[in-house]
Amino acid sequence: MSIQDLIEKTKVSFCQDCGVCTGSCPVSRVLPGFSPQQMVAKYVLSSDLGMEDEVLGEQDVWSCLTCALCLQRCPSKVEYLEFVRGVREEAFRAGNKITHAHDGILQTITQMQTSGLPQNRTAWAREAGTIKEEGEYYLFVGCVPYFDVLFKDMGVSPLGSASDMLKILNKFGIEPVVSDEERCCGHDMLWSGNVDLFKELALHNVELIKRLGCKKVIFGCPEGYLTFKEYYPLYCTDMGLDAVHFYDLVYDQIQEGTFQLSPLEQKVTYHDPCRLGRMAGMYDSPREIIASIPGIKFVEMERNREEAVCCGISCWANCSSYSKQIQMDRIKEAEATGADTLITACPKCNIHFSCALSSAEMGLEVKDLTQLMASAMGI
Amino acid sequence: MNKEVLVIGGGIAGIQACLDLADQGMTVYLVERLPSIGGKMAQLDKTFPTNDCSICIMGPKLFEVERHPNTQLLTYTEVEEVSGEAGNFTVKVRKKPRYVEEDKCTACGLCADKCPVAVPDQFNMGMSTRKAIYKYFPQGIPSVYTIDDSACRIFKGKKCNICAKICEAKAVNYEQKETVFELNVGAIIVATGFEVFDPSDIKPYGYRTIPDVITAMEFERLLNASGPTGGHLERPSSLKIKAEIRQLEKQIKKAKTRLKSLEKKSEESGDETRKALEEMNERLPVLQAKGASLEELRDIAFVQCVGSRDLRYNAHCCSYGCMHSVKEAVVATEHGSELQSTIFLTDMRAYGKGFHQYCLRGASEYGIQFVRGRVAEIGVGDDGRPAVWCEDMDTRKVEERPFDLVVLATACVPSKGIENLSSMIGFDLDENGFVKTDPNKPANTSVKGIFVCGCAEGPMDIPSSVSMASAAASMAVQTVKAL
Amino acid sequence: METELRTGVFICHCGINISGVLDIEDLCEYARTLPGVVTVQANLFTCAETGTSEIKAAVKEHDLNRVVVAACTPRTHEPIFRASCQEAGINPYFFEMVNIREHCSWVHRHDKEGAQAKARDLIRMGVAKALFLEPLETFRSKVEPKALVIGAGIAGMTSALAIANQGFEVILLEKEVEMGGLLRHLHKVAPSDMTAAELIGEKIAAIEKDKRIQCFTSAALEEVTGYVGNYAVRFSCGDESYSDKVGVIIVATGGASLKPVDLYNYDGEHVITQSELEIKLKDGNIGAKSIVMVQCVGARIPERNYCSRICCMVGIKNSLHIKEIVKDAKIFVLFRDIQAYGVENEALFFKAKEAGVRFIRYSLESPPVVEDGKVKIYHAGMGKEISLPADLVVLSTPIVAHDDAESISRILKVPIDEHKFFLEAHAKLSPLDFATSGIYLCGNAHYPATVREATYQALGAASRASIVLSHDTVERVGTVAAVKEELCSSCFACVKVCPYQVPHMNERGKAEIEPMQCQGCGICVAECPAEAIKFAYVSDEQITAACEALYAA
Amino acid sequence: MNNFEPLIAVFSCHYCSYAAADLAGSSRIQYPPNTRIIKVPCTGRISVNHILRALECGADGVYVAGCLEGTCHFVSGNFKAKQRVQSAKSLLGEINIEPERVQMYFMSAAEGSKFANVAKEMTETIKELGPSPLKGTNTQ
Amino acid sequence: MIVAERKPMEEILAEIEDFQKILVLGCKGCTTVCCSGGPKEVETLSTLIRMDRKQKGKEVETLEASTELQCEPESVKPMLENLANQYDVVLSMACGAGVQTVAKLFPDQRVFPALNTNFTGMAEEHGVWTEACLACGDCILGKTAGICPVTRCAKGLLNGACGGASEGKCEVSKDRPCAWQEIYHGLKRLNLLHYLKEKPQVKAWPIHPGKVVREDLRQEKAT
Repeated sequence: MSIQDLIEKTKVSFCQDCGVCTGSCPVSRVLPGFSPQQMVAKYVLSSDLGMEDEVLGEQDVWSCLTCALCLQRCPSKVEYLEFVRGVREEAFRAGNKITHAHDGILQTITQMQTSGLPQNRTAWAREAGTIKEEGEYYLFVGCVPYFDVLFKDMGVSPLGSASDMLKILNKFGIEPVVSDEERCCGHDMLWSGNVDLFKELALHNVELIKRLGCKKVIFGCPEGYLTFKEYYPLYCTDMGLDAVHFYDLVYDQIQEGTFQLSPLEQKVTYHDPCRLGRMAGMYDSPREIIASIPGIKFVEMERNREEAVCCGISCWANCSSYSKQIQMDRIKEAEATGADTLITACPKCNIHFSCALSSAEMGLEVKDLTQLMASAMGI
Repeated sequence: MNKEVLVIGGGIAGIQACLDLADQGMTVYLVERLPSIGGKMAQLDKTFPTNDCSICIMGPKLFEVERHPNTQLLTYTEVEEVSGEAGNFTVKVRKKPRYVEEDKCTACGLCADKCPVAVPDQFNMGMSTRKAIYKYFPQGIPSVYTIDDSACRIFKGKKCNICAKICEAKAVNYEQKETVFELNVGAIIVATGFEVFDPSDIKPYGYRTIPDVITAMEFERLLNASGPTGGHLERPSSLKIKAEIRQLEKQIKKAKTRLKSLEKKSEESGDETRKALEEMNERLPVLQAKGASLEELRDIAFVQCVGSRDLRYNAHCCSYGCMHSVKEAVVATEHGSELQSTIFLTDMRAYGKGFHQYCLRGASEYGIQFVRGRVAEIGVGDDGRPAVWCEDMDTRKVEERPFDLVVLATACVPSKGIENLSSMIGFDLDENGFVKTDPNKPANTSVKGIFVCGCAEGPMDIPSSVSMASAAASMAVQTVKAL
Repeated sequence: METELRTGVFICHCGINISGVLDIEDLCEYARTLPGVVTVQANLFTCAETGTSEIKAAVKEHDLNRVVVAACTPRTHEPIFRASCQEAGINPYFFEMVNIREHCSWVHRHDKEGAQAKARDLIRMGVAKALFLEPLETFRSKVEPKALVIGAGIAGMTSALAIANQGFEVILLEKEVEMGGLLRHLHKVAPSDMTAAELIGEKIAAIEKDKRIQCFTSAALEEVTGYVGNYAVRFSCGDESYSDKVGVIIVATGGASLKPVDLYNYDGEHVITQSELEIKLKDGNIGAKSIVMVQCVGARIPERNYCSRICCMVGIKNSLHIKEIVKDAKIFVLFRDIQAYGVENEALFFKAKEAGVRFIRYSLESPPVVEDGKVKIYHAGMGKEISLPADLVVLSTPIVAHDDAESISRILKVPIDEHKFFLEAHAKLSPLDFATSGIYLCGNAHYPATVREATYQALGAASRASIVLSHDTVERVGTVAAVKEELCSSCFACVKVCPYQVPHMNERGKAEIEPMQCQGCGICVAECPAEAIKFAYVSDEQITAACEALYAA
Repeated sequence: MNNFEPLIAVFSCHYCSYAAADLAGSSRIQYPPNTRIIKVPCTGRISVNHILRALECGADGVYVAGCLEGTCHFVSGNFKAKQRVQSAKSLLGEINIEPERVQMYFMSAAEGSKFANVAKEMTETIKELGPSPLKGTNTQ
Repeated sequence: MIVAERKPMEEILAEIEDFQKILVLGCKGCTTVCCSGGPKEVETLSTLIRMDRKQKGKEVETLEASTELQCEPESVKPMLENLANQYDVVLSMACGAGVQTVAKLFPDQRVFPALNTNFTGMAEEHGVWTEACLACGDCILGKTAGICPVTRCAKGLLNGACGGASEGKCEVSKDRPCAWQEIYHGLKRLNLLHYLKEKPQVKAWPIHPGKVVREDLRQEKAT
């Protein structure tokens, strides 16, 4: 989509040159010279004057964390995220690539999945709990297994929380379908501008799940959930599937009071992941889950719910000193609440925060909400 | 020809329309729901661009409305029902009981001194307290006291009647009932004004959570001589600390007397109050030290377009925000010449007569700084002072600037009762909730014989409200004379 | 004269406006020492009900026959205190007001004892003058139930129709050949989208139909004499001259849009003004694809430092009309501050943005540079100077006063400000009245205004004027001069100097002044060699008493 | 005479210079407190005797502040005032008192700052001229 | 009326230099009408005197009064008598006749004129008077179309123009019209030109001081 049409669709022309987006953006506070407003103004004007190629090569567009804080605060309701995503598409097409972190290992893994290599994605699942070949629920595992391998030394166990999730689902009497043919949901590709690869992955996954006869797709990872719920429909027609987040299921169970949780003497605080909170609108389920654990003391961080700040990295790219600074600020904010554990609901946030904590001696511990629940349920 | 006209709303627009009509020989009923007329303008300290003291230029008009032979002032009264058509409207109005006889009360104020109940004073935006029996504001008209039956002990079943006893004029009458009566008028002018937008649900601005972030109207009251601090500019946070110190000292005194009386009766329970006393004695110096460390108010930030020009709250511009902040910055500098004001704005809207020169003088003589850029977030800096995050669109710098006080120039939203008034009478409202008018017949509503003026029709400054009030008066007279 | 002079002095705190600088206690102390002073009271707000009732009580209690209030300016507050004196039973003119706020506490903040000494002197002078105050009565004079409206633009026509609808006759003068004023050159009027021609057509038809309105086009106002309710006006229309009597006058002379001579190399062809654009819009062809509008051309600059309020909205309205005609026109509006105040204007501003009109801000220090075919401007987003393609440049120029404003101001003896706009009585609370009673103003003559604002100002002025017209008499207060015949030497000096030719020799060969006609200026009083003309409102004795009290030995 | 604080009488007219003084007040424009205003409906009300009387009664300087020429509310009041101030100056010259002690100024109701500047300027000139030669006992 | 002008202050001050109590006596007749000696001018003069004396640190007491007609003893006598010994000198602001009446009535009283009497004149406009009549005692205005050649002609010629005028203006000064040309035009207008042909006039100039006696009015002296 050309930038002119993009401007039309995302109402960027409404911009009042007021700078609220830049003032709110966590990146512009640490990276001098980065101004979302200026970026928008530059793209609009250069496309107006037909000099798009001059600016499509610029790197600023990749520094944006796509954390949607600016979208949420813009007085003109400019759909800033859609605009950035569209510009990234154009930039990517013009050969301007995002700088990958971890030497691009994550991107290569995603790339490899499209080449039909057989994956052993489900071995852990068979040990952790019971899964089925077909059925109503499909558990979308996502890249968690790969994360487990890549970031073992960081003291995180993404697969651990995935298996806890499976055990809890089994406790609820849900035996979901898990398939080795599942591919990465394509979130990082979508936000790095590689929309063709994203389309390929999306179509494959949808076709797979439909083939297995499932109707509801359960997600543990917010990015998968959001991508499947909001962005798959843009590219796949008549999916006939609806995405269900694991915490919503747990929330329903808590309402019905079907399970007891043993007390946990801990003081915790909760970090709203951008994809889950601001972009998917889920604030209450995680908090209800934490609150339902007896004996636990929950305290909110100063910037919470729709005001929460990003964990500093997105799409495994642009990891630099400024992302570290954003992470450290966020961790300091968590520590300031007096909590000893920072609960996150996204495997990536968990990894990024653990990575930041590893290089700094802070008393704070990072834990995934699913793992917290599992320990409260004695799993 | 029915020469009677009803004006709903006792702000500056209603007053001007009422006086114009009365001077032309019409009989005018001015209905105002608050205990006194004056509206929002009465809450202002000074007005732009002439820096006149607001109540000084309005006072003579308030007197005139009360004294004019052709006007009938119906305060503490609301419109209940309207029927009929142009030339012959029947209007049912309900006058709430003041529990004070208006003709007897001389507004001497003795009752208020003695009244034991103190509640937040809405005229001062809740920043100070008033008694259960109160006068809405010192120069208020009618100059009589009113008993707030939601605060007064008598109406909560307790025995009190201190004010009845103390009142020399014997004006207090707890049995006063509300009265309902019918008016038959030829035309109605809606002058119900506007409400100040409550910014508490703009979370990033931290209104209500950060004590030193206040609205422009609250700052106006702080500036005003009959305001909560008698015109002495102080930060709400230091006000709170001083109040706490006063509170603590009072409790210590009370504890000391209770301790003395207990020891006299030589009962052992004295040590529990003694412990509480010691604890309070420890806390006092800490508070006092904190109180002493508060330095004078120096840096003030004015945040423009709070809830205005914002599709999430109010798309429209409040028309007076920019000028209001410049004026407040100018007037503030009078209270302490070392004050430094910074105004964060996008468009500087100084479009009226003398407005632009006023702002130039504000910058050159009063040292006001204008930052081109809207405030994104207000947090608390490490020194406990509010800190404003914003991008300066000229220098492109993004920074957190600490201030002693942040004033939010809030939006102008339709007044509370306008919906049911519009359903009662039948005139249309526009999509923002203001009264809908045709640009070529600016004072006419969609119902014949019903006219509108002032901010009820849309955000505007005082000169426009006054001109439009006279316009509404002219239309009312033309309509009544034509029938 | 009364038995014994008993003066009451009331000193006002005015919140902290006065007490913030002056020591009120010291002033009270000092006032008690002054001759004739019986009681002195201080008050937080003398103008409030509590203050005035305190005055009334003091008058009764000490049976005062003189009242002196030391507070703010008599120009706004004298009527309140006069009314209180009247209610307390003494003649309202046994009252003297001393201004210790605007003339003292507000302007001598940095020299507190100098201000205190000045305040004491002013109070002493007030009390000294009070001893010589004399009682005055009011007079009544007939009102001519007819109005004169000068200027038949949208404002003039609207007020003429409004006054006629209220049953009074109107004389409507228009200096141009046809009525309509600025709107004759406009295409459409935002936001109602009614064409300007329809709008003024409607008004002109109504005027021609209304028998109570006598309309004179290409007319010129010659002379106006008399006073409120009784103005004798002389005007010429073509070569005939007319004279008539009217009760009130409404100035609706409007304004002109500035011709931006040698600004942004304006040539009226590639670089045109908004009004020239309106003509192109009327014919429906713009003949250009990329258009650049420049706002604030010749406005908000040191030599014309006012914002002309309506040019932003005219620019936005016209940009939308261009988009209607030329779908894919590329329009850039270069602005300093967009004055889209209120609900309608802001909505129109958003509509323009939605239609793809781009707004770029520039500052006074680095204005755009117009060259042929393009406009160069510094763009904050790009961080450098860019050049916008422009086969048509439209300059938004401010509304300025007509060049005949000065002569009208002299004929009507009403003031104009430094930009030659007419000066209203009070910027906030009487924007439609002149200080001279009986003369009103509205529309661009007062200050640039949109069509909607000009309409309600015109209706407002009509209402203000109808106040006088709706009564058959108008009251005049007795602040007039009067001749003491036994002293008059019949030297005709007064007859010659009076600007209103009021004094004349009566049958007894002595000078006589008709109280209704005397404007109360006092020129004759000071000129009379025989000191035969008494001016009770400001007598020689009062002025001399004030002079004598100037210096405390 | 460095700490000499002159006493200056001002005759100002209700419609123009008194209003300008009010505007200087409401705009908080500071000026020296040496002026004492005597309000008259129009400066045309002031005769030569009033000016001489003010000087005789102890004023070190007198100025009459009227409307801008051509805009006097009473048409010619300020012209008459100008003539009378001129005649007072020549009379003072004849009894060799400095004519500069008496001045005529013109200002509109909208010129608050001009009123303040006039007050400042007049205070300076009179300070230079020193106290009025009539200073001593105040006769009447 | 009689037109007079105040003397320069320095001359007045010199006159009354060594007097303490000064009566400034105005006249409500002609000098009031020509704004030189009325009650207002009396006050101006006495204020100036007081200011001057005060400036010199010398004592002075000024008394102000105005007679109805200072050339009429009946108006002067009573007033000065009841002001007796309140003044050392009379500073009269009347015309010459007034000053002489006072001097005559009070021979041992020092009287000083404060004005210079100019002429019997007519008012052109407010503040401008021109000489009209020399009181020659033999008026010929009936024959000169109301224009007196004695006062209006610079040389006071009785029998026709001197011929030096150019463009109607006298050769003495450009702003003075030639009286005789004006007389010619006046007579032409009234077609009375024949008066010019009459025999030349010889003026019987009066011997000063002139006197008018009206026997019909004179009061018989009480015998």
